[in-house]
Amino acid sequence: GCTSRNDPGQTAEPGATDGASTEDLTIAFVPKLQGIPYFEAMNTGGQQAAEELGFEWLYQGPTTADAAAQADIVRSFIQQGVDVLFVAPNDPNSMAPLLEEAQAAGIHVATTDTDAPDSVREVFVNQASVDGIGEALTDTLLEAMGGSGQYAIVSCGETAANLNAWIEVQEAYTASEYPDAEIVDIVYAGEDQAAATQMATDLMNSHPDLTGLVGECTSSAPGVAQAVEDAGRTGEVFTVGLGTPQSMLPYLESGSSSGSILWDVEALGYLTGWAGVQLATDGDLGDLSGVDNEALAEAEYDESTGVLLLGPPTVFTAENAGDYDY
Amino acid sequence: MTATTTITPPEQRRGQAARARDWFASGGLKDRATLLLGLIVLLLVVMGILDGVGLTSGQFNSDYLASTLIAYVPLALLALAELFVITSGRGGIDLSVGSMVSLTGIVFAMLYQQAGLPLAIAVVLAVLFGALLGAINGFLTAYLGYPALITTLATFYAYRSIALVVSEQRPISGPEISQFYNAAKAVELPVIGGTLPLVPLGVFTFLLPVAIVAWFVLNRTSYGRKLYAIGTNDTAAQWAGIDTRRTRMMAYVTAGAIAGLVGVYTVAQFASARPDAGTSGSGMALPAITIAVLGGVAITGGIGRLSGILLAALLIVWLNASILLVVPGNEGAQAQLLALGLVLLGASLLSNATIRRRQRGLSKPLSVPGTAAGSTR
Amino acid sequence: MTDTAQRTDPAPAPGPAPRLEMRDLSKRYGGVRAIRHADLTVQPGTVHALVGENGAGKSTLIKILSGAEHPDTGTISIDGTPVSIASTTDAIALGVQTVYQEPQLFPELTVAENFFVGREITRGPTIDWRAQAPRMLELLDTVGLDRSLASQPLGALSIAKQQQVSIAKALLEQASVLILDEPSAILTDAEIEVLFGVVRRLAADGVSIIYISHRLDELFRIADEVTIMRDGETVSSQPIGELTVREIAERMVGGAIAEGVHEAGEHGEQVLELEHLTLEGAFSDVSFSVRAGEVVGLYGLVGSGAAEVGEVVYGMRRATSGRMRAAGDDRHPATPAEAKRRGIRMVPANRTSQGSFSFQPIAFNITIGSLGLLGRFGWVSPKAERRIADDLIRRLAVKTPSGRQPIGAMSGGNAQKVVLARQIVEQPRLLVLAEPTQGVDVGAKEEIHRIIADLAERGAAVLVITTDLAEVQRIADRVLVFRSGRIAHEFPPTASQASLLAAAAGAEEHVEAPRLDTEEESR
Amino acid sequence: MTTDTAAPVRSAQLSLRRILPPIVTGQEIVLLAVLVVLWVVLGIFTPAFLTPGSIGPLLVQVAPIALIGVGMTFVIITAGIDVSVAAMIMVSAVTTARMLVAFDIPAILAVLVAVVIGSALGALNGLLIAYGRVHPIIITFGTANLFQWLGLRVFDSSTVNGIPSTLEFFGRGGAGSTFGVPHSFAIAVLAVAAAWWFLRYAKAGRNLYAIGGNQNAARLAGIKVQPRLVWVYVITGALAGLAACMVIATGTATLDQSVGSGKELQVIAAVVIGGTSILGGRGSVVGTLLGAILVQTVVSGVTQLGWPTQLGFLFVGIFILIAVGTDLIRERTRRRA
Ligand SMILES: Nc1ncnc2c1ncn2[C@@H]1O[C@H](COP(=O)(O)OP(=O)(O)OP(=O)(O)O)[C@@H](O)[C@H]1O
Ligand SMILES: Nc1ncnc2c1ncn2[C@@H]1O[C@H](COP(=O)(O)OP(=O)(O)OP(=O)(O)O)[C@@H](O)[C@H]1O
Ligand SMILES: [Mg+2]
Ligand SMILES: [Mg+2]
Repeated sequence: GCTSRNDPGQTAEPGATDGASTEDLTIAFVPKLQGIPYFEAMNTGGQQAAEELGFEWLYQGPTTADAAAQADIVRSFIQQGVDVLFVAPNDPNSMAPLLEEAQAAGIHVATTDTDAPDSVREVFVNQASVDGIGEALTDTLLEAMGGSGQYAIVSCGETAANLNAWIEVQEAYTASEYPDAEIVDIVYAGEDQAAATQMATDLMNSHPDLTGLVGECTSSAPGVAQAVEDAGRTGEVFTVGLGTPQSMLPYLESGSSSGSILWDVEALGYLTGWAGVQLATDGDLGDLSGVDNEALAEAEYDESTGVLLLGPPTVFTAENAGDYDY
Repeated sequence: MTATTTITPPEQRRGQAARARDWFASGGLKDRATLLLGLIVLLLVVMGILDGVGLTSGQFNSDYLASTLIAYVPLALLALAELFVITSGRGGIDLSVGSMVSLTGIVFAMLYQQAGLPLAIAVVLAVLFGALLGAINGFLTAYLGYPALITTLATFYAYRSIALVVSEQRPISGPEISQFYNAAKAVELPVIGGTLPLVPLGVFTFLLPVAIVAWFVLNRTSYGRKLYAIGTNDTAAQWAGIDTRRTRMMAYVTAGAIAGLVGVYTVAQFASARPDAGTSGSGMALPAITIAVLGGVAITGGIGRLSGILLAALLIVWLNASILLVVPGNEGAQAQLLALGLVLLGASLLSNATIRRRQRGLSKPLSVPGTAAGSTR
Repeated sequence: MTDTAQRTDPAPAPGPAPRLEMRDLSKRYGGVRAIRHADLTVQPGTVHALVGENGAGKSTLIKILSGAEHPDTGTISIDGTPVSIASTTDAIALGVQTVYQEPQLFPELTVAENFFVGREITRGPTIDWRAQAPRMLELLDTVGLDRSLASQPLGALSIAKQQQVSIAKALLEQASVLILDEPSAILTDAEIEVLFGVVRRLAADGVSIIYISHRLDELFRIADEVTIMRDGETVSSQPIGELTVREIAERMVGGAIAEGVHEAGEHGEQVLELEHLTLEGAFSDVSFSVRAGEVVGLYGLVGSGAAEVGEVVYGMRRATSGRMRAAGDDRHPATPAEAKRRGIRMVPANRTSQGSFSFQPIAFNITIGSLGLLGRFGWVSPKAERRIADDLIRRLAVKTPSGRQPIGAMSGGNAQKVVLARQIVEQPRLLVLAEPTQGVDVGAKEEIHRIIADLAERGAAVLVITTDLAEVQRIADRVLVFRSGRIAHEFPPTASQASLLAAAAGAEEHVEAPRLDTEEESR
Repeated sequence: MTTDTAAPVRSAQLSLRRILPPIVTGQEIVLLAVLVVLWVVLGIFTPAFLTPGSIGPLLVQVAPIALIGVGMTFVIITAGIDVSVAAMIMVSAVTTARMLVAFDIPAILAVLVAVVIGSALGALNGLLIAYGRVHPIIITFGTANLFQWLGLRVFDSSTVNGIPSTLEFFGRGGAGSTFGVPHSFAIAVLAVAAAWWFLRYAKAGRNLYAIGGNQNAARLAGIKVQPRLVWVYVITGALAGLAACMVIATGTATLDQSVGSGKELQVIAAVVIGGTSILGGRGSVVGTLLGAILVQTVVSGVTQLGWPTQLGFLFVGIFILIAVGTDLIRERTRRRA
C-alpha cells in the first residue's frame, strides 16, 4: 500500500531499549528558538550528558520563536523515530496534540524549560519554580532599591506564558512583601534588544521617580541595563533581569545591573538528558544518586506533578558571572 | 496573386501543432505548473534515493509527507488569498493577511470558547469578520485609491495591534478549543483509508472546499473574468463596462474571508488562539506572497492560477520537511531559508527569461499619464 | 509568383552617397518574420514616406534604425559608411533621432525636464538649467507650444501636446536623420500644419526625414519619396509624384480595394437625444439626436470636445448640465455598466490602453463586455465563450489562427476589430465609436467601415466621433462639426471636405470655401 | 501669457524657478505640522517628553531608519522596493560585531567592513533586478531569505558577546553625541541633505525620477537604466551597512540574531508617510526623515503616556493612512487643476 504505518516495527523500537544499554538510545530536544545562548547552553549540557551517559543527543530548533515552525521540527523527530522527545514549547496548548501523536508513535514525550501542563508529557524538567524566579527577581531588585520605590518591567513576547507567569508572581509578591514599592508599568519589546533599550529609556523619562527596571528575558535584561548606562544614571536606577551570564557580565561589572537571575542552564540541559535516559529505561526519576554532577545536587522529583526541579534560581553577580561561558 | 486571400476564417479543426503553439502562446502559466510539478517530482526522487542509501535521519515515506500537510493548509490558503488580491492588479498585494489571521483567530476563540456559541455559528461569524477586515482593505484601496501596499501595511500594524490589545496578549484556550484540534488532525480516510497514509483532516475540511470554490470562481464565473480583466488593464475594464472598484474590493474581501478561515484553522491546528498566530516571527504574509509568486502569480496583475498556488505551497512544505530529515541540527532550519530563497529566485528568473524570449515586446498598455493605466506597475 | 508591384530601386547614384542606406534587413520575432530583405535608401535633405499596412514591418524597420531592436541580417550605412547600431545611444550619436509613435515621456517631470532627460547639459554632476533653458524655449516656439508650459508637469498636458513635446525634443540635437512614426495620428490639422513647416525647414537644412503615416493624402503635401512595404518586404521606392493615393493604397494591400458605399436608408425612432448638454471644460450646449439606423458623424479637431460627448453618453463622465435621453431613458447613465444595460456601447479611441487586455486571449477580449451571455447566475461556460468568439472572429474577418491567441500579439487593425467585436456581441441599440480606424491600414479601415454600415442597417443608432475627414464623409448620414466645445455646423455627407475642415478650423465663411485639399484627392 | 521672443534668456530665467518642483512639498509641511502638534501634546501630557534625555535617544532610534530610508526613497522613486534591508542589516551587523570582538578593529575599519558588506548584498539585489528583469519585490523577497540564512550562518548558533565599545561614536551614550545632538542622527540628517541635493540638482538624481516615471522611455532617452538601478540598490545596501553600525552601537554588548528584524516595514512606512509615491517617479527624502521621526514619536509617545505598548502600532497604521491620504487628495486636486 501507500502507507507503512500498518507495518509492524516500522516506527522506532522504543521497547528495544528496556533497561539494557543506552548505546542506540536517541534523545531529541526541540527548543523554542535556535541560536540564543540560553538554549545553546542547554544543548551543551545535553551533549555533555550524552557523552557521559552514552546516548545520542539530537538538537534542532526553529529560526524564529514560532509555534508552527517548531511543530514542523517535532514532526520530523517523530518521523525519525527518536526514543525520547523533549520540547520547550512556544505555545503549550499547541504542543499538546503533537505530543500525543508522538506518544502514539511509541515515543517518550516530555517537556523542559516550559511546561505543557495539559498534555501527555511524562515529565517536565523545570529549571526553577515560578515562585522562586518571581521572588528572586523582586528580592534582588528591591534590595538594590532599598526596599521601596517605583519600578517597571520590560518584558518580551507579549504572549510568552512563562514570562507572564513570573510577572504575576512579581506583582503579587511586591504587593505583599514590599508595600512601599510599586510596579508602574509593564511594556513588551518583543525579542528586540534595541526596542527594549528604547522602551526602558522612555520609561525612565515618563516616570522621573523610577528607580528600578526589570528585564524579563535574556534580550531585555541587557537592554534595560544598557539604557541606564546610556542615560548616565547608573547608581540611581537599578536593574535586574533574566540574562545569561556572559551577556550580563559588562553590566554587572559596571553596576548598571544589580544581578541576573537565572539558573545553571547547562545543568538544566544535562538534567534533561539524564531524565530522557530514565524515561527510556524505565529508571527512577527521583533517584539522582548515580549522577556525577554537583550542579544537580539540589534537583528533586515530584512524583505527583511529574515535575523534575533543578533547584532554586541562581543569582549571577559580577563575581560569579565570569565562571560561565555562555 | 489576387487580393482575395487576405481573410482566412479560423479553422474549425486544428492540428496538434497549432494546439501546442497555443499552449506556449498562452504564457508562462502552464509552464509554471509544469516546472513546479517537475521540481516536486525531482524532490521526491532525490529524497527517495537519499533515503535508499541511508542518508536521511528518518524514513522518507508517504506517511511523513502526509503528516506535513497540516502545515500545508494555511500556507496554501493564504497564498490563494494573495492570488485574488495580486491578480486584481494595480499593485494589489495584502501584507495584512497574517494580522487578519491573528485577529479573527482571537475573535473566533472569544465567540466559541468564551461566549459559548455553537461551532458552526462561530466559524461563520469569524469568516465574516475576516471578510469585514478585508472589506476595510478593499474600500481603502478600491474606492479611496490608496496603493494596496500602503493600505495593507497600515492595517497590518493596526490589526496586529488590536489582536494583542483585545486579548490582553494572552492566548485563549480551553476545553472546546482543545477538542477543536480534531478538525485539523490526521485521520484515516474512509473506505480505502487503510492503505493510505493518515491525512490531516484540515485538507478536506478547509483547503479542498475553498480550492474547489476558488477554482470555479476564477475559471467559471463572470466574477473571475472581471477579476482577470481589471488586473490586466484597469482602464480597458472600465471601458468594457466593468465595475472595477467593486470587483477589486471583492478581491480584498475574499482575501479577508480566507484569512478568517485560516484564523479558525490555526486555532484548530494549535489548539489555542494566539494573538500573534499570524504575525510572530516573520509573519504569515510574506511566506504567502512568496508562495503566490512562486506559483506563477504575476505581481503586476492579471495572471495567476490555482494550480500554481497549490503546487508551489506543496513544493515548499515538502522541501522544508525533507530538509529537516537530511540536515540535522540548527543548520536544518536555517537551510530552509536558503532553499526558499533559491527556489523563488530560480523559478522567477527562469520563467521570466522564457516568457520574455517567447513574447518579447508584447505590446504593453500605452502609458497615458494621469490615468490609472499610466502607472507603470 | 507574380508580383504586380514593380521594384524601382533608385539606381546607385553616381554623386554623393545617400544619407541612409539599409540593405537586405531581416528580423524575426519567434516564428513571425517581421521584415525580410527590406531595403531603404534615403537621400539627404529629403522627406521620405514609409507606408504599408498594419504589420507590414514599418515600425520594426524604424526600431532597428533607432537601436531599439537588432536586425538578424542586413547592413546599414550612413553617408556611405557602414555603421553598427547596438543601442539607442549609438543611434543618437550617429545623428538618428526618433519620435516614437507613442510619446516616450515622463509624466511626473516638467515639460522642461522632459526635453533633456538623458542628455542633460551638466556642470560637474549638476544640471545646468541656465544653459538648457534658452534652447528649450526656442524649440517650444518652433513646434508652436506656449512657453509657459515649460514648468508644467508633462502629465498635465493633453496627449496631442505631449506628442508635440516629443517632436520638439527630437529637434534638440543636430539630427542627420529624423524619424517620425505616425506623428500626425493625434494632432489637429492646425498642429499638423506647424509640424509640416518644421519638417520642411529641417529638410531644407539637409536633414533626412523618414515619415510614417497611414494618412496617405497628407504624404503628398510633405514627402519627396515614398517606400511601400508589404508583408515585411519593401515592394517599391520612388518619388511620390509618380504615384497617386490610390496606387499607393493598391500596392500596400497588393491588389485593388473595394469602394465602400454607405446607403442612407430609412431611419427609425430616436435613440439618442441631447438637449443643451454641457460638460464644463469640455463642451457646452450640445443638442442633437440620433435615430435607429442612422450614422451620425461628430467631426472635430483634437480637443474640440467631440470626444467627451461620447464619454458622457457612455457614462464614463457626468455632464454638468443639460438633458440627455438615451435608449428610452431620461437618466444619464452613471457608469458604462449602466449604459450597457440599456444597449449603449462604445468603442474607445485608444485600442491599446482603453481597449485591450493584452495578454488575455482574443476570446476573452471579445466576451468580457457581455459576460451575461456566457451563462446564467454569473456562471461562465467556456463553450459559449468559444462559440461567441469564433462567430465574431468570422463575422469581422479577424486574422488569427484561433481565439486563444493573446490580443497583445495582434496588429493594430486586428486589435481594433477585436475591440469593436466586444461591443457588438449583442446588437447595440446605440453604438458610439471614437476614432474607429485611427492608425489602421487601408484594408482594415474599409472592413471596419463596412461593419459599421452593416450595424446601422440592422437598426443600430451609430455615433462616430472622429478626426478623420474622409472617414466621416464616407460613413455618416449627417456630419456635426465640433469647434471649441460647440456644434459649429451640421452638414450632409455630400458636403465637400473643404467645408467641413473650414467649419472645424473656425473659418468665418465655411460654406463651400475653396478646396484646401491636394489635387490627389480623387475619391 | 505673452511670448517674449525678443528676450529668450530673461524669459528662461523667469521660468527657471518653476522648472523643478517646489523646495518643500506639501506633504513635508503637513508632516512637520503634525509632528509639532504631536510633540506639543506629548510635552503637555507626559512629564519629560520634551527634554534632551528623551528627545536624544528618540533621535538615535530614528537614525538608522532615516538612513536606510534615504536608500529606500531612491529605490521607490525608481518604482522599485527592497524588502531585504532587515536581512542586510543582520548580515552586516553580525559580521562587523564578530570582527570587533575577534580582532578589535578600529571604528573606521568596522564601518568600512559593514558598508562594504551591505554594498555587496545590495549589488546582488541590484544586478538581479536590473538584468533579471523580475519585479524587485520578488527578487528582494528571495534575497532576504538568502541573506537571513547567511546571517544565521555567521551567527553560528550563538550570540556575539562582549562587543567592545569601539563604535560608541554612534551610540546612545555620552560619547555618541555632541552638544546634545546624537552623532548618528546628525549623520542621517547629512545623508538626507546630500540625497536631497542629489535628487534635485544632479543629473543622475533627476534621472531616477525619469526611470521611475517611465522606464522604457528612459531607456530610449539614452539613460543607462540598468547600471543606475544597480547603483540605487548598492546605495541602499551601503546605508543598511552603516545603519548596522548604529544598531551595534545603540545595542548592548551582545548581538543576537533578532537584529534588524521588522526594520524593512518600518523603513517602508517612513518612506510612504513621507510622501514618496509607491508607484515611482515622485518622492522626497526630507519627507522620509520626517516620516521616520513621526513613527518613532508615536511609538515612544505611547510608552511614555503609559498606554499599552501594542497600541503604538495601531496609531502607526492610522498615521500611514492619514499621511498618504492627504497626499492622495493633494495629488488628485493637482491633476484636476
Ligand atoms: N515584438 C514583436 N514580437 C513578435 N512579433 C512582432 C513584434 N513586433 C512586430 N512583430 C511582427 O512583425 C510584423 C511587423 O510589425 P511592424 O511593427 O514592423 O509593423 P508596422 O508596419 O509598423 O505596422 P503598423 O502599421 O501596425 O504599425 C508584424 O506582423 C508583427 O506581428
Ligand atoms: N509580441 C508581439 N507578437 C506579435 N506581434 C507583435 C507583438 N508586439 C507587437 N506586434 C505587432 O507589431 C505591430 C507593430 O507594433 P507597434 O507597437 O509599432 O504597433 P503600432 O505601430 O502601434 O500599430 P499601428 O500602426 O496599427 O498603430 C503591432 O501592430 C503588432 O501586430
Ligand atoms: Mg508601427
Ligand atoms: Mg504603426
